[in-house]
Amino acid sequence: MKTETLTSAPATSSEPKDEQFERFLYQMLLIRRFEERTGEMYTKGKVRGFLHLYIGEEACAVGSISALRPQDKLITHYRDHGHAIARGIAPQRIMAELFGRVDGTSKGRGGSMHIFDKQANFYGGHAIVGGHMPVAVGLGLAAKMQGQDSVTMCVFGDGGVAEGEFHESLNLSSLWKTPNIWFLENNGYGMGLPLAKSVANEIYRLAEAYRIPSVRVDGMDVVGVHEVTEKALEHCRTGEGPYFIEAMTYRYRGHSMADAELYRQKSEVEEFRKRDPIERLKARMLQEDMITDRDYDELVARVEEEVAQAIQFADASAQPGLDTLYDGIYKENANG
Amino acid sequence: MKTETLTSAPATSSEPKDEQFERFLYQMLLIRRFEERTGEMYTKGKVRGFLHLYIGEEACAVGSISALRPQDKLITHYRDHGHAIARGIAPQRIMAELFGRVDGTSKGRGGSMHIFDKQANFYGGHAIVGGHMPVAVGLGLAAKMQGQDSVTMCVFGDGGVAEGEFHESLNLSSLWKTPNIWFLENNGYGMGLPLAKSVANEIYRLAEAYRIPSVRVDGMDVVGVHEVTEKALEHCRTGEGPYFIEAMTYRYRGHSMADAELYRQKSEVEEFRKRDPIERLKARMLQEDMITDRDYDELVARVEEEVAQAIQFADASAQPGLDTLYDGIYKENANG
Amino acid sequence: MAEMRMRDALHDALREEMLRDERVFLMGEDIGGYGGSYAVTRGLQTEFGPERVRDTPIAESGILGAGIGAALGGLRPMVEIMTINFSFVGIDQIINNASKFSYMSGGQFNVPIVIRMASGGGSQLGATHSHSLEGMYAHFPGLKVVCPSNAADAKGLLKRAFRDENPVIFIEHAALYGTKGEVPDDPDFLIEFGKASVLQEGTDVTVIGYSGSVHQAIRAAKLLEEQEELSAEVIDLRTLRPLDIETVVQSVKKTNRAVIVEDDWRFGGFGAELSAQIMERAFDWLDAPVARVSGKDVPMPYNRNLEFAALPSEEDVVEAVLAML
Amino acid sequence: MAEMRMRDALHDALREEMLRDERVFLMGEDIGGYGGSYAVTRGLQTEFGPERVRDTPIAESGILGAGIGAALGGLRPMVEIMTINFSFVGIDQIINNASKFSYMSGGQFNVPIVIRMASGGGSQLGATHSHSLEGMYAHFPGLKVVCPSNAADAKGLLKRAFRDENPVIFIEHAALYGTKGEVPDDPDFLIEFGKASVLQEGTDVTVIGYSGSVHQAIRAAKLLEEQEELSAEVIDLRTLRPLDIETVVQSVKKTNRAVIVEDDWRFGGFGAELSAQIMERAFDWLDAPVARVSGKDVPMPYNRNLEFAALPSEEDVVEAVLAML
Ligand SMILES: Cc1ncc(C[n+]2csc(CCOP(=O)(O)OP(=O)(O)O)c2C)c(N)n1
Ligand SMILES: Cc1ncc(C[n+]2csc(CCOP(=O)(O)OP(=O)(O)O)c2C)c(N)n1
Ligand SMILES: [Mg+2]
Ligand SMILES: [Mg+2]
Repeated sequence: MKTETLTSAPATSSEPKDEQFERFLYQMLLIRRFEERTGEMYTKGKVRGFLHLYIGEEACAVGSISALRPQDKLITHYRDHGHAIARGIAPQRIMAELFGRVDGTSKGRGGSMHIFDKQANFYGGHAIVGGHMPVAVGLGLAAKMQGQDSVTMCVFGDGGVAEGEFHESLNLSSLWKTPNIWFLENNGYGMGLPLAKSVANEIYRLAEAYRIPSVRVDGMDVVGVHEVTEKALEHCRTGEGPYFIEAMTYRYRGHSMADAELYRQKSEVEEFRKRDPIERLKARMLQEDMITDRDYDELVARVEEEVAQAIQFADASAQPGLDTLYDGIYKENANG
Repeated sequence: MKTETLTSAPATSSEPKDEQFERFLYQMLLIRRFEERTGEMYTKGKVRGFLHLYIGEEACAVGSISALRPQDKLITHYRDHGHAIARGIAPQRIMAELFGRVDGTSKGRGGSMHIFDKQANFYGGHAIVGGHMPVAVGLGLAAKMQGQDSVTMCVFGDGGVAEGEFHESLNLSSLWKTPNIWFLENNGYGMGLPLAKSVANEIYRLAEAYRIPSVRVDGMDVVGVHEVTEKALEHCRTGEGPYFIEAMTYRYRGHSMADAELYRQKSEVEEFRKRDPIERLKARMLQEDMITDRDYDELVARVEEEVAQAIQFADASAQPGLDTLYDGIYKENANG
Repeated sequence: MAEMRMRDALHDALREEMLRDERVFLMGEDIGGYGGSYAVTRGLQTEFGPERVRDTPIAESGILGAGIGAALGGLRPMVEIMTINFSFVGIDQIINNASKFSYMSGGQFNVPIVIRMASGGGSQLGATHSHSLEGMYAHFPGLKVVCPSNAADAKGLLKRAFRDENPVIFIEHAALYGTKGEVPDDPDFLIEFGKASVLQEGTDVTVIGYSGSVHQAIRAAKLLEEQEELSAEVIDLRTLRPLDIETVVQSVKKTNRAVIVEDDWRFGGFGAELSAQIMERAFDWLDAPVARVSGKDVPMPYNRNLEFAALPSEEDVVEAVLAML
Repeated sequence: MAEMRMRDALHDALREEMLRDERVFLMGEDIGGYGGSYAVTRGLQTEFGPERVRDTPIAESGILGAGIGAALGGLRPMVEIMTINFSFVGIDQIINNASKFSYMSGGQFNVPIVIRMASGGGSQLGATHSHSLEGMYAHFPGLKVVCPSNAADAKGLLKRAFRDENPVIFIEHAALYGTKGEVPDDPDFLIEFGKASVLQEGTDVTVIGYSGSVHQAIRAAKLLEEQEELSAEVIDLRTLRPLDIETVVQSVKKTNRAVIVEDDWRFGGFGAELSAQIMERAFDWLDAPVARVSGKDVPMPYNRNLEFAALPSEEDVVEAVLAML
């Protein structure tokens, strides 16, 4: 068992580094803009229910999910738009879901917290804290039992670590050597509760206690996250069982749109903004001459356009008919 | 945080050592005989339901509970007769409970798995694996909030460690620094499941991960168990929070009376019998001239008589009247 | 008397009980620093400190069990489960510990805990976040189940809950927190459990609701009067366990017709119990079968129209009444 | 046809389904090395190996979730929860994941999992270990709830469960494992869900049971015939969700009287739903209110006499029938 603190490391994938970095940059920009506009749509009443924005945490989703292969499976919690976008699900279908329309990923039945896409091996979007973790074990187990070369990555938050399912899931995955990447987005808070009041130790230390190789990484550094996830994937593929990644990150916005943010100082948010994952990658790419300012502006414009189109698409999509209310509760059996 | 492996250590209490040891011996003999005869009563149909005997594990209950003071609280799982006896609850009342009679600890409503005695600060007897652990945190919290000098000891098994409540409870007690002794009776099996298939690491290592001082002790050595529990008690009384004890022990009999014991070899049981806690203490006391063979035989006879009387008492006790069926579901309110 | 929102009435009840009895303390996720997810506990941590208003980790089993233990240890805890949907991960503590401790110990122990949870649909939170489980909890002997429909009842019942020796499941419909009503100031204003309230007298039909559905019942009664010249008696059960079946049966014996309104799924909802009991006790007085206007038997959809269709409405109640005439 | 115990019929169903479909596998506490706590799985680990018959740690949430995940991942898991009492610590997985995955994903995913659990009282296990929760589970859309009363049904329904695309809660009354009956050998012997079985035709009263209580119903019918010369029609619901209300209603329209027998607590038990539906659909045919003979509303006591008094008996059924004449 090895514990290390990585902040950044060279990319190992075969893709040229500049292309890869540009993809990271583009995806992070896309997620950020998507979230900003979704927030607006919420204020306008187009998006409803609970809405949890991902702004500030983009490097986690983009860095980790970019390391996955199509056959790998992804399951996450309710702060899920970023993961869905990074997984390649069309923003317009996600936005349509947020609008509750027929072209949404769940035909408007799921909403923000319950994004699903079978095509993309995206197993949700789960709104019960900790509740999706055992499911991840089962996905890993199924792949293993069927001899499939597929790894299941499960994303969850620091607040969820206090739930019993964290323990049960890590223990089972370690015992059964399931191909699971446990990806912790440690943004320092579970709603308003700071980590120190939620978990009695450093979380990756807890994970180690199950004899799971556990790494802490700077979650504001997309390249570092990517690198460590590639390593985790490699580990899982060898049949050695699960791997645990703790990504240290931060959310700039409130827990949900309803959050008055009484529990933290504005200055703390400002501190973290200085380590912004997008600014950081941009700076590095400029410095290493991978892009120009103009390239960057073009990316921003492209993203702006894409999100605008997603909103248009969602708005144009139909409301589900009332006659579909009962559709999909049960899957019909072949034999009736 | 400190981890140590104690096997035996000098007693620190003010009671003369020979008296203390004799008390240990007597209690262990009493528990053993009580359990043996209870097994017989089960075969006779006098005791029913699920019955889990404690034979082989006597040093755990006697060593640890003897270190507690009257104001300390005890809560345990369903293998609870040994703890109840060690806590000083009259064997006849326990037996009456097993017989389902009015003079039983719970007036015949609880049965073997649900022994309770408020007088003795004995909070059960709990049959849902792991389910009593959070309750122990609350008992500790209440004592702490009320400024009471009272420690709550919670007894549980190795199988229960895989449950989510283990994690939630240890985490909460560590965060809140509640005066809780976590006393693990690691008898190597959860029903038929050997420990290696149940928990992914040494259990006291898991406990350490919550920053709880954790000790492993030979659970077949009553003196060592006592010593370490005194230390734990001291620790908890200082306000430093919980303490974790892993006692390595073994049950000679099946998990319950229904167990065919398909999962282990007879020879394994024989191996452990060689380390029998009663034989071991007896041998030491003989060697150190604390008792004679005749003293020992007298103890055995006393215990025999006491258990026989308990059975007689239980048998003579009345069946609860059918008109009492609804009694005690709710406690009546002072104000109606 | 003062006009206030239900959320503030609940807040005042908590505060008054904390002032009255120093054994009372509060635990829950985000009830302190965050201000309470429905702002019921706002300000209390500042006033009473972080020990008596304790922010907890996200560990429902753990905190419910800790509450039960604290109650056994001499305190009067209130554990807030942010929403009833999260009670599934802690329900074993409620059923196997809180509800049975007294009986299983032969009456030696009792568990005076108040468990508050927000419930109900109607806010487009989707299937995992829209449960109505009043009836499910009412099924278990050893529990008391309270579900107020208005600010005054919320206060009187919550204060009463803290004076009970037994576990009280206190369920607050999330859509009602903002509704206003007149609330008595008397610090000893208590409402007994097991007393339904007759909100409106009537002669043609008895409409029975609890929690949120009381409001559909009231609106339906208005529609019935205005549009159909029918006089409905409206009953708010207020507590499901104990259940005041007497008041319901007396009303039905007068009106000869009963309609039950509830948000919960129809199949196996509390309405079924109520319907069966009305039949058992007022069979010869019934001019038509007792009707149930319930939530549709479907996991709650996110889409607004679908969710609306899945929930009972006052029009559904009117329709049910007209169908039984 | 062969005569066998229900436990063996269940065993054979599991074995046959594992032989038929290699995606089928079993998980649970002590189902392998220990031989199964009710010996249903005995021998299967030896035959199929420790991967397909997996002994799990004591972690109900974990293994139910893992079963759900495995079902999503292309397998056909059976998760055995040793007894239904332990399902409380894992119920969130059943309600918030298994029952809703399909609907919440707009029908993209489905969860073909079979969850078997032993249930019921009568063995002096005390309050924590004697729950009857068939009705509670039947309340949740997205689940199917099956509760056989005899060996043949147990086999046919369990085999059918493995061919369902949806989560099936399969509840086995622990007192029935040793009961014997004739069981077809046909490896494709299946019993459809949602078809009640009429065990005995009759004209004076319809007695309805499910799971263990079917046997009280049968014995009561015999007593009624022998002692009172009354002819009872006996119906075994077999599955609660889907519910075959048609068969029940047709019978009641013939007999004009109905008695429901169930082990579960009366207050909010499944009998309430059944009673309400019978009234709703056969009001004009009923000569008396539908009667419920249920478990008493009390946590199950350990003492034998008290437990007996807490459970419904055939004499109680006879009494209920006589009271409605
Ligand atoms: C079982 C359960 N308890 C409580 C909640 C309410 N809740 C939703 S999100 C949240 C905080 C989770 O924090 P964390 O896991 O750190 O994720 P983050 O929101 O920071 O991404 C809480 C308490 C819930 N959804 N489920
Ligand atoms: C939640 C729950 N799951 C399963 C059971 C069934 N069960 C009773 S005891 C037991 C084994 C517990 O083993 P351990 O904790 O090691 O205690 P031991 O019996 O060895 O003393 C099991 C699985 C239960 N009572 N509760
Ligand atoms: Mg967080
Ligand atoms: Mg053990």
